[in-house]
Amino acid sequence: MENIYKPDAMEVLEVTQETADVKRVRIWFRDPEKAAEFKFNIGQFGLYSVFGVGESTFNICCSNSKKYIEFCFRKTGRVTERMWDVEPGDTIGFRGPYGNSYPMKEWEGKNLVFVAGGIAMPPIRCAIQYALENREKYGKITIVYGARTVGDLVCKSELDEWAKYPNVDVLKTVDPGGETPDWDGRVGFVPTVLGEAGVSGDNSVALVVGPPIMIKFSLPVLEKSGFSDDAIFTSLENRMKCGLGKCGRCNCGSVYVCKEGPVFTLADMKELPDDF
Amino acid sequence: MNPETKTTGGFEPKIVAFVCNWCTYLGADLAGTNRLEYPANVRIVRLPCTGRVDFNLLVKAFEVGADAVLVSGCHPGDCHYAAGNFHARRRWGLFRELLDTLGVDSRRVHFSWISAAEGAKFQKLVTEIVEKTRELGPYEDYKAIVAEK
Amino acid sequence: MSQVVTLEQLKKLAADKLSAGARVVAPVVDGGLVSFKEISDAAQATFAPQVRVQNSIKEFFFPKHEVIFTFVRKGNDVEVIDAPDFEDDQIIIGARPCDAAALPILDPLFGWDYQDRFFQQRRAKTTVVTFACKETDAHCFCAAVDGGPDNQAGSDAMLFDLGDGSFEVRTFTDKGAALFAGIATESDKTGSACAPPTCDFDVEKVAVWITENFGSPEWEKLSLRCVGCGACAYVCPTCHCFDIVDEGSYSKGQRVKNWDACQAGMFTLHASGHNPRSTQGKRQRQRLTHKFSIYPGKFGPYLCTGCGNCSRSCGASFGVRPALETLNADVVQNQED
Amino acid sequence: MENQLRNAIRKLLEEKTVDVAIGYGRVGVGGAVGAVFVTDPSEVDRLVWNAECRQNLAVHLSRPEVKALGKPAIVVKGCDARAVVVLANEGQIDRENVVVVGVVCEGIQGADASGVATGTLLDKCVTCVEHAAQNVDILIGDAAKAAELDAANAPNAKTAGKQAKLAALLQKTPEERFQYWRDEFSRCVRCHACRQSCPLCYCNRCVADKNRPTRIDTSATLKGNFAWNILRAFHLAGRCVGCGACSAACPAGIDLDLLNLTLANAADEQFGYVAGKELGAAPLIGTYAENDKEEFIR
Repeated sequence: MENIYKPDAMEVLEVTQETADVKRVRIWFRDPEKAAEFKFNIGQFGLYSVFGVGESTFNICCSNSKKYIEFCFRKTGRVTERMWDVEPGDTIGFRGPYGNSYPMKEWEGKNLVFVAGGIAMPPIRCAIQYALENREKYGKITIVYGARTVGDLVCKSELDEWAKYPNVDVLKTVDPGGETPDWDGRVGFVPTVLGEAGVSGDNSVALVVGPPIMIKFSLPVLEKSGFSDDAIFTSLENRMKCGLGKCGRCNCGSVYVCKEGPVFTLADMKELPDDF
Repeated sequence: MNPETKTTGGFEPKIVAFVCNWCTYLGADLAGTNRLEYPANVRIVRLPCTGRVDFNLLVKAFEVGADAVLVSGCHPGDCHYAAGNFHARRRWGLFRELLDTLGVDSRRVHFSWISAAEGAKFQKLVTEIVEKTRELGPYEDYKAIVAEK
Repeated sequence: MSQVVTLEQLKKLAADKLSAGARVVAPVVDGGLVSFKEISDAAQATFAPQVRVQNSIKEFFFPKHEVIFTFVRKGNDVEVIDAPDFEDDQIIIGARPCDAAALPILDPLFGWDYQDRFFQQRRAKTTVVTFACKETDAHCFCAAVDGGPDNQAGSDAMLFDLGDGSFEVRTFTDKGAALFAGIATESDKTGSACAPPTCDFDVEKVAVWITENFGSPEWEKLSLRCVGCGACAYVCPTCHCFDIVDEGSYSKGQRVKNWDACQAGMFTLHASGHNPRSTQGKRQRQRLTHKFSIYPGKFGPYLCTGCGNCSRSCGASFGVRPALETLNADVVQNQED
Repeated sequence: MENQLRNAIRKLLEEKTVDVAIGYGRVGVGGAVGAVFVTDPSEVDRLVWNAECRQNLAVHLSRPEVKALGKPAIVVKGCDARAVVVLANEGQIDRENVVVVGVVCEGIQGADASGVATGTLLDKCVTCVEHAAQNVDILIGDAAKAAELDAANAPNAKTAGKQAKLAALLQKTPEERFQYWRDEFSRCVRCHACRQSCPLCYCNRCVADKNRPTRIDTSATLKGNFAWNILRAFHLAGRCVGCGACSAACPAGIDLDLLNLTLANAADEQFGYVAGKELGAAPLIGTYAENDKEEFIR
């Protein structure tokens, strides 16, 4: 019988330092058979491990058209501290994909509004990549991304690439005081910039991921622009150990973030008890 | 596996010595520069001061396979940090009693004061501890609890 | 006609199974302490109905510590070596009905969509023989949560103490029947269990309150005396939360699954420092909500067999029964008044 | 005495000297005694005092949920009172900001596995010479009676009860002792109930919960269990007041306080130090004397 807790050995293909404490790692299966079988949906997550140190949960932050998967992490704990030192050629563990995903299919034909703050860009990046790879299937794409300072923005170079696509608006911003002399983006908080973006809820969906305070102030802006609760999506995180709906950590009331999440609509969220 | 194991074929005790940077470590160093030979069974862990030697390290040493441990630092009054060894002394006095109640073999836990000038004392003590531990044999009791799943 | 075995036959059964290489688990009495333990000699066991046991039989299906896999680093690569399958036969003789009842409750959790082979293999290889209870104590409340002193759930066979050194055997499954085939003899004696424990609260009503009052200040009030020790979860036959940790070194080691408890402050602590369950009230709420709302909502049964282990082992005179009683008295009754 | 206690607490609450009184009440299964938190003077009748008041309530003084209720009054027995003293000496509570209500305790009864009182005194009570709680703000009960009981126990204080159990253990060979603890610790499930119930294990994050690096294995293996129980006991060296809350909380029935007793005896014999005896005393570990014994050091 299969061991659901046993990760696959993955080769580290590429490591990109995004900020002073955030790295993006590209990995792929060492076992070609596993590689051939592997599929995931946009928005799902995995458990990544440094053997001998432990496991951590991160979203798969690239689109699913590639022969690799990517994840981003911030150096904050036992596992990520050790993960910081991995180099191309090293082996790390991966199991997944787990959880639900963004309804990319349902979103076809709609305008997409992506709102992200700080380290929360990666869980949105996979959807942006996917939408841009399938550019003809989606309407106007608006990306509002902000961080405390210029140095805290992740995927910085990609922002400019994305802006080159037709009918894509990229509004990058940093909090007041976080700008540098050569900063070519905006200065202001994400909700403010979102308000200035002039998005409309008409035939649109929004995906908002970021710190609670950013989400809190972005929601009224979206609501004012005509987004219904069903059209606003987010991706939650909670401490997880198994990712399989067993270990008992990640639930908000009766909802297991690892199984029924991590993707929730605002309508779902309003039903959730305050346990996250 | 250390080379002695191959040459003697018999049991070679592993001794972990937690020593302070300022006295015993220099004492051991002096033993070396004076060509005073002592058994290679001792693994030295250098710490700033015996006051820094957390008792948990002794437990850890047994967990990883030590057959005996030695904690050694400056003579009373000689501490580089004025009183680290005084604090250590008080703790050890109590810790030994706990180990005794637990039935941890007290013949495998050693304490000493060895100054930077006492290379010969270091040589003599380490040799004695190694010989004594060799007689006691491997610390099977502790190895057994580590091995048990 | 009933089937009967003598105590001597039971001891011999245990001895025979041991010599056949099976693992045998039975109650072991040491002074005032009764534990379910794997025995190496039938003489170690006390084959008699027990009420107050310090552990539950959970650990023989879901051990307190289990290696999931080992690994060895080889250059840049890592070889991951799967844990061995559980292949031994295991016989538990003398569980309480409330211990055994936890097994079918836990089945869906470990076999929800992802199949936890560690639990399932043990479950498949184990035969559970229970003793029908001869007494209850003030902590027992099995009858309130769909159980009882002769509840069959999870038992392959049940023994009824006849008081004369023999037991009536009732078998409920093929495994149970196979175990006693050729041993039990026909008799006209029949045994019976004691009367079910009494409870003056309606679990269903309390469960409704629990489901509907997530935000109630009552939770903090209820939980003030809880020191968050988590002993309740460790002795509980149904609590199944676990931790996954790596042990060993960077070059060689193992990943293990260890029991954990939702009452520990660290349980849900994020790396960022944020903790969704930051107070004991929230943690007790999680425990009771999980048992009486979340789990039944997902899988049907309450995550509780009414065994009373939690309140027996609680240093603060707390536990599920007192919690349900308090909620019943303080809020459910008030609602009705 | 129970009425005296209630009246004293009522007065404290009515006069707003304290915001909450931490005392004993019948809260558990079948009226088992546990902690109650009385904030309203009209509810003081929930408080009880009897021979089943086993728990050491001082553990609640450092809990954030209880601190949030405001300035506390706390009901303590003689043994518990010493825990309050240690908390004050270690800067964990502002002694001026806690009203300590001591009781004269004539001994606490043991309980069987169902929590029913056995009628025999707990081991710790047999050697108790602090029937009247010391260093308290208010003492409830007959101090003369307490002195009588103290005098009766004094001759056996070092030999009876738990001391006798420890002595019996120390009679065995080291190998037998090791085997004894091996058997005991094999039942340990690492719930850390011993730590949580201990009034003096107040660290925000215990070393057992630290994982950068992992100091001791979190697994409930013999290796991890030995490391944990050694660590727990020794972190209480010169601090443990012998209330027995750890042993009482242990779901696996391990006699943890034997380890603490060993250390308490050693503190007394080697340094003449009794934890929690004196308000303002310096901690045993954390101070030293130049002539501390060192015959074991070579």
